[in-house]
Amino acid sequence: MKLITAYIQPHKLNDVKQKLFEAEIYKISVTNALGCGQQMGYTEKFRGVDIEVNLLKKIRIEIAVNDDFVKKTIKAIIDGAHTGEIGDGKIFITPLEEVVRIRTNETGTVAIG
Amino acid sequence: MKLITAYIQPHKLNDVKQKLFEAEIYKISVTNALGCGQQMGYTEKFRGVDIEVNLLKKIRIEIAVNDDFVKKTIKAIIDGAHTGEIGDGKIFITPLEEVVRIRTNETGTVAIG
Amino acid sequence: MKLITAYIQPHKLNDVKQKLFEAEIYKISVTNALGCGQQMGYTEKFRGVDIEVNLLKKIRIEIAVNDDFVKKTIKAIIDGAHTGEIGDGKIFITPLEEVVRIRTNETGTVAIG
Amino acid sequence: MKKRALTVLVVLLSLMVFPAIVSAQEAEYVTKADLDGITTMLWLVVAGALVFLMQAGFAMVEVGLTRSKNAVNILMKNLMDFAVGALAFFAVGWGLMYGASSGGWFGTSEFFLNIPTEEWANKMRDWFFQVVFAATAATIVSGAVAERIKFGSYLIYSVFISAIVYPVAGHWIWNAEGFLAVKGFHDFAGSTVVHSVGGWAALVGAVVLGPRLGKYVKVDGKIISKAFPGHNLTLAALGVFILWFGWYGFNAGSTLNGSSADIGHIAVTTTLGASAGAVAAMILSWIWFKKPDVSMTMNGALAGLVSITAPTFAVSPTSAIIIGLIGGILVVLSVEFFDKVLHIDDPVGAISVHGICGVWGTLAVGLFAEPDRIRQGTAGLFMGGDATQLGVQALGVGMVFGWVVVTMGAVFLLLKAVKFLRVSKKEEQQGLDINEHGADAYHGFQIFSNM
Amino acid sequence: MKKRALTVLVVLLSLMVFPAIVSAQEAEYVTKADLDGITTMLWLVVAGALVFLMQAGFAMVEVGLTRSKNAVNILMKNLMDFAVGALAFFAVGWGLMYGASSGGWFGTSEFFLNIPTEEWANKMRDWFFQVVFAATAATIVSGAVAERIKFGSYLIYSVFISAIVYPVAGHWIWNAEGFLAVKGFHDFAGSTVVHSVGGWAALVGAVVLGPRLGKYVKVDGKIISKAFPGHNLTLAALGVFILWFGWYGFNAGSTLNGSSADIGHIAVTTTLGASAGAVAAMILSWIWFKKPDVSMTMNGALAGLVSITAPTFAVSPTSAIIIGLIGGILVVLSVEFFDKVLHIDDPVGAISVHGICGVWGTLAVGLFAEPDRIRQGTAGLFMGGDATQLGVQALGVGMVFGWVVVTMGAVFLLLKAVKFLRVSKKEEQQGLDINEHGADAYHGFQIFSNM
Amino acid sequence: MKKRALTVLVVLLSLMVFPAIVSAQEAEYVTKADLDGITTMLWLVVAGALVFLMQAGFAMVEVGLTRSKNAVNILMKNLMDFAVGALAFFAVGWGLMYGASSGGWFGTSEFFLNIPTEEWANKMRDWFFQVVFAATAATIVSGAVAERIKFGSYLIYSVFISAIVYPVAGHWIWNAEGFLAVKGFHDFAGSTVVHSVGGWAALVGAVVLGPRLGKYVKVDGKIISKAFPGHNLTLAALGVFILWFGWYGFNAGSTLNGSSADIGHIAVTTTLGASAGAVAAMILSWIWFKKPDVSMTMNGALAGLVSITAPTFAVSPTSAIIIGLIGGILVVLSVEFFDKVLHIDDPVGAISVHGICGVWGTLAVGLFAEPDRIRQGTAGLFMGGDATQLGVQALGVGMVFGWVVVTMGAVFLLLKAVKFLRVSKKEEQQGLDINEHGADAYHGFQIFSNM
Ligand SMILES: Nc1ncnc2c1ncn2[C@@H]1O[C@H](COP(=O)(O)OP(=O)(O)O)[C@@H](O)[C@H]1O
Ligand SMILES: Nc1ncnc2c1ncn2[C@@H]1O[C@H](COP(=O)(O)OP(=O)(O)O)[C@@H](O)[C@H]1O
Ligand SMILES: Nc1ncnc2c1ncn2[C@@H]1O[C@H](COP(=O)(O)OP(=O)(O)O)[C@@H](O)[C@H]1O
Repeated sequence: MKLITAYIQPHKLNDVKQKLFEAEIYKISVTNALGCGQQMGYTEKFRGVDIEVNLLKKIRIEIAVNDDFVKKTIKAIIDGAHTGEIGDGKIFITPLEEVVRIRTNETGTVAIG
Repeated sequence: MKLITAYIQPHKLNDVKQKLFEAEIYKISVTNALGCGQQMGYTEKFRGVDIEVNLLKKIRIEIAVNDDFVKKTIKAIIDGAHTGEIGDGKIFITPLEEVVRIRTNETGTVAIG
Repeated sequence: MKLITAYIQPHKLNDVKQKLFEAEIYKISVTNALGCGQQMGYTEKFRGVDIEVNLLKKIRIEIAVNDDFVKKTIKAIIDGAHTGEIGDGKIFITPLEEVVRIRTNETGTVAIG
Repeated sequence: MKKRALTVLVVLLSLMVFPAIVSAQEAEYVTKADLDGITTMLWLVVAGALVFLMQAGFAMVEVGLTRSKNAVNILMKNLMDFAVGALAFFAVGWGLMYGASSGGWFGTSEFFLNIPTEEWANKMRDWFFQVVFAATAATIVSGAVAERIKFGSYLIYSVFISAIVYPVAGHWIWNAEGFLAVKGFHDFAGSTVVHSVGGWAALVGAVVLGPRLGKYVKVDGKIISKAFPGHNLTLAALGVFILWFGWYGFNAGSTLNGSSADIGHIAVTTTLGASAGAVAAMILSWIWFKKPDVSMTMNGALAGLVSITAPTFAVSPTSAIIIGLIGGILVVLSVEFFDKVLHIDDPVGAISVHGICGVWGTLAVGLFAEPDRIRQGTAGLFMGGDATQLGVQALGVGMVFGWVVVTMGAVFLLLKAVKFLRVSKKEEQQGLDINEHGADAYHGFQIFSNM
Repeated sequence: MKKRALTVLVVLLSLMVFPAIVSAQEAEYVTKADLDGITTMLWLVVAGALVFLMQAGFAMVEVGLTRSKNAVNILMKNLMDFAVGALAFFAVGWGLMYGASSGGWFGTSEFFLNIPTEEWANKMRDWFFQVVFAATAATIVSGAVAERIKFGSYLIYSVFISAIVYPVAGHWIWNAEGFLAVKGFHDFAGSTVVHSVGGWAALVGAVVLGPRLGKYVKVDGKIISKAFPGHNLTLAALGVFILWFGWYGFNAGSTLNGSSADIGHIAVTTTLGASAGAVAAMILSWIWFKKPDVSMTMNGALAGLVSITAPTFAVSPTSAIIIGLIGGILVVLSVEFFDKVLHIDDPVGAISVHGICGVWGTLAVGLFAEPDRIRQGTAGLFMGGDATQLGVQALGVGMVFGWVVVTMGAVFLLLKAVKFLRVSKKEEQQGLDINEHGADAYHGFQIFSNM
Repeated sequence: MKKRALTVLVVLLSLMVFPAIVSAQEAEYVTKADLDGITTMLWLVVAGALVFLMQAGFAMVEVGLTRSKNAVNILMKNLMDFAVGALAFFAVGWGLMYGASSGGWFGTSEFFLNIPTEEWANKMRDWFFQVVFAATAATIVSGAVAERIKFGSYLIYSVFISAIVYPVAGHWIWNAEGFLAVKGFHDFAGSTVVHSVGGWAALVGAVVLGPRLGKYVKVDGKIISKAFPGHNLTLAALGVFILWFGWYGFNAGSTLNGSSADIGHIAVTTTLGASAGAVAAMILSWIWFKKPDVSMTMNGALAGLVSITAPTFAVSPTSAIIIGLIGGILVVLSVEFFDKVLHIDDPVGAISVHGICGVWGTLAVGLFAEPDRIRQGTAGLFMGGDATQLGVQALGVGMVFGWVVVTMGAVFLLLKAVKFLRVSKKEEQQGLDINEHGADAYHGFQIFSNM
């Protein structure tokens, strides 16, 4: 099993959700984040003073999947989040050793979905 | 060492903290998250229009533990968060290669607690 | 590749960013968190009633790096966040199997930076 | 002897007469006319200030009921529609509204406050009381076009409504020589003049702009309306309280006379109308949606206020309650109708609150006006009168609807034609604050601003 | 010769007499009575509007000092207690309070504003000024019962207090024939009539409801009080400023006379009382809790205002400061006492601010009333008077306490008996907004709402 | 025959004379003097209440334009500078300002409101109207010293400005015997007396305190100014609306006469000045920064209000617009200049809005005053007058600048010398709320509070 963590542009979340849905990946967790990457981004102005917004608003998505789902999950995220512009984001895949469904105590691959 | 990540219902956080405390697990990190799972959840109404809240408020807990602590940590989380209802949440266990305590530069198992 | 996750004091974020910058680590992701550790912390008062703030505000930093960058990243974080006081925080290193740059579909070490 | 008699008489008379004269000299008495001038000056400036504060109320309601990523834009709109509107009303609006009437259709003098010295003091007072009404009409629209209109085009709209559209409609009804005024059209504080004008402009704006991205989605053939919940209902509620507060200046100030004995009556009908509106909307939403809906209830209070604005002077407290109740029900039905049936996207319900309830309030005069209270016009249908007044009211409603739809329609369509009306898809997704103003309303707060 | 003399005389007299008469004809002069009628109409409607705005102040204070998951519920309560309260006061309340007195206990006429035409204008004015006071008494409670009471039962409570509990107490004290009024009980603007009534109702409500989940936890035998910090102290502070602002209408308006020369005096004592209250509470909290506590300081300002409400007219500025200082100290001690000792959970401190300080303010009249300023009643104990007035004040305090505790106790216990009073454990944990109103006050904001 | 003639005459005369006398007895008429007393009492208390509400406006603007971690501190400052300021103005301030003048420099009587009974009512009225002005001057500073000053030292500052600095400057200008007043210095509502005093105190405070940590960073030799964006622009905008609203009391109330026919004129110039200021600042920021900047636009509206405060009475509506436009441009240039060139850290722009525009407004009298409107002083340079008035205005500006800089400089430097002025580096980083008040303004909200 893998834990897939992706950082995307906030306004792309709905598209990504849509794509994941189409790929039958229904279970995700989302958090708010600030990201700093290649994208230097717009600069806000506040009373005429530039704010180096080198920390831009991002959305962090976490998805635990079985190994056979990894590819399609990545594809779905890219399909939803890709614009070709700097700032599109990253996907990180880390090993997931165990999953437990709190409600049923089920563990392993059955507990993921 | 393992990194345990759990998603639970927000109103269960205090119970989980309590159980972890009783199991002598004192160090945790908590973040706010939105989760989408089996639980389809209530629908809010706003001026009479349904809002598909398929993204429900969740709490994300992160706990780094030594291997011998993994079981009791999982148990404590389940004891605190379990209601038997859909939406109870999930626990993810991932391998943790190294830990550093910033204050002392200690590393490894001693740094965890 | 490794995924480095660090919890630091909120008011240390700028220093840490500075140090990472100097170490030529430009890409990071930041989230807000509450942490519970050794530090028992101040207690707020609200209308004269103590609030056990055993959950203190923390900043969570996530950095994906190539193996040869791990050491300097850790050093940079410590340099920026260290005060010697309880509450300085922790750094967690977990294995990172794959990285994908959404914009270009690049994967692996080239995609990290 | 006679001499003495005379002397006595003179002395006697002097005693009677002189004191009066003396006192009359040292302490001159106040005439009713002087007094009315003085009290009216105080009353209209205080009431006008209350009406001004309604700008804050509208700003809070609109910002609270929309998304955080567009907050700054809405605040700028509410601040600037007053600022540019006031200058426009100074230059043109006032003249068109209260200048010498050309056939009852529009005014032709007093542009740029070009006013003779002897009328100066009172005209200044009246201009101030009127400009805040003009601003109210203008700002009603900002909620309906929120989250997608370009800031620049909103400013252009603001100038038009404050300089021309509102003043001309106002001339018809509130200028003594206005063609509706002479017909006996009764709109005491502006259900039609202010609220319907704003409401219809909001309607036109919302239609020409089209809905916000993702507001109406087609799911297997059927169009479904999605809710975009407001980001701060606390401030929205604060806005409702502020509006209600300001309404006492709006309605009671419309006596235009600080010595009026009817001010209390108006405060009462205003209070009861608003309360009844809130209660009715709350109950209906409770039955319909299973739970008492906060934003419907708030709209109900505003609906009650708009509904009682025209009849506030002429109806009894009991009628005020009935009018408010119906207003509260109307607003819920209307919001649902525009959203679910017509699919016209009005983020805050401005069309229903101000347009629809403005009409209802205006017609209510023709139904509930007390024979002994209505000065201009005749008793209402239910109060022993016939349908004459109702007819006149309906005529006015229709004329104003036509005027606003045609003129504002032209403005908005023109702006659309030159591609200046609406922000781009990406700007709308990211929010107008960043793109239109380079600002973040709640810096540092973690918000799912994409929602 | 004499003829000439006569003629001269006549001419002379004519010159003296006629002009006066002529002018008296063309421009009629204003009598003191007319003037008072006119100024009082303006004054009470303006002051009443300010008091109305206090609803917004209460809403912001209460919402700011409680948790975000219950914000919508609190706003709905503050909006609707006015709306239903106004209708109840229209139907029953006013009649019970100001109708023809039955033995000084309650009024028996003018229900549904059934009022003769000749009295109409002034009674309308008075009803408006009174209804906002009734609403104030009602809304005080919403803070004390916040975060756990069912919305439906709160509405029922609101009807009772506005229709019966407040009006009857008001009748005793503010109806000229009220049995306390005739005894010379002096409560100028309502420390007892409004604030204590609200405060005691809050006490009863809080006791019958019981504390919020997790407010008092038993740790090895000892009960510990946990703090549930408010989610928006900025809005709480805004509410305090708005309340203070409205209080100028509340106190100064209570002259009930627009020509009163005492309005300025009242504004001064109100300002100084509030300032002293804030200073005292801040200093005490600074000493006691090591830091100047914001919510204690805000409560101190309100405590000063409540304390000076009864004596505002009758005491000197210096006395006002003393009264305010004591009020500010009292509120801190009282909040601690109710929380730490009695374990009565009052989320915003309403019992202490309005109940306790209401009593203090009422008694303060008996201590500090200036002989030359107190009309109804006698000089205060410290101002060369004896204890008579203090006794009367104490009697009133006791009677009102008993009346409110008994009647409101009955209402709340009944609601509890039928299991309608309080939300379920889970609803309380998740928050009333979702469960009672299906709403989220701050959609999109990331909040640890479980805290 | 003559007898009859006489009788006839007497009867005739009686008929003419008696009725008048009789009626004059039964219903006494109101004299102009009585009326003025009554209307002025109402007017100044209502206007004073509006000015009081400006405290809320300042609080919201300042809190909204600064960071969330210092919100509670700013609210406490705004609440307490009024509370302690009112007590100080009661004890000392009023006496120094309006007591018997010692050579036109300061007052020497009426401390602790020690006032003879016959003047009591009116002096109470005047004290209330004046204390809110004193509080305005005091609270202007809190924005400029925000996010770094120790709460305790701010309280000390507040006492000084309310007790001494403001009253003495006020004495010079608003006390009939003040040395600037006798010179014909015209500052109708306080561009200099209130706003410049506050603005210069803000300047001194900001300079002595030094900038916030990380505000000015040296990047390869060049000092760069960083922006610390405000955390709630919605509340900042609400504050601007509230301030604008209160300004109607501030300017129009300064007629000090409830029967004045100029109240309307003042409301008009105030409205147009503010609107013009907002428009000018918006346009300039749009051109300069490419986007219409919200906080500049809000400052523009306030700049227009400050600029029109002195000339509001004496200038024409058209001049008011010109004055406002220039004020709006000035504030943008000034904010940039103080920040980018002088590197003086003024978080909310108080120095520019109140100090600079206060000067502009004061001088504008010397340029635009209408010959027929200016009572105290002479016509403006552009209105057919010569430079006399401008000279007098400039003198006053200079004197007040000197007085404030010297006195406030002494206070702030002393506080700094005893290490009591500013919080520690770590406290500043963590925020003043936690460290100074042990509070969290937005408990539960996830905020990047370090930013
Ligand atoms: N090495 C990394 N470690 C942690 N987060 C990263 C890393 N690289 C990118 N990110 C996250 O992804 C977001 C997008 O990265 P960026 O480099 O701007 O996109 P792109 O690669 O398309 O230019 C960043 O804002 C940051 O949140
Ligand atoms: N595969 C997954 N990947 C990421 N997050 C998940 C996954 N499954 C569940 N979650 C998180 O756990 C929460 C609860 O899951 P849900 O399926 O609703 O609970 P249950 O399994 O008890 O029905 C979800 O809201 C989501 O935040
Ligand atoms: N074992 C752990 N698991 C998860 N988070 C931890 C763990 N240990 C520490 N943390 C995080 O690091 C923060 C600092 O830890 P703390 O023990 O207070 O610092 P120190 O080790 O310097 O005393 C905590 O608030 C928590 O957020």
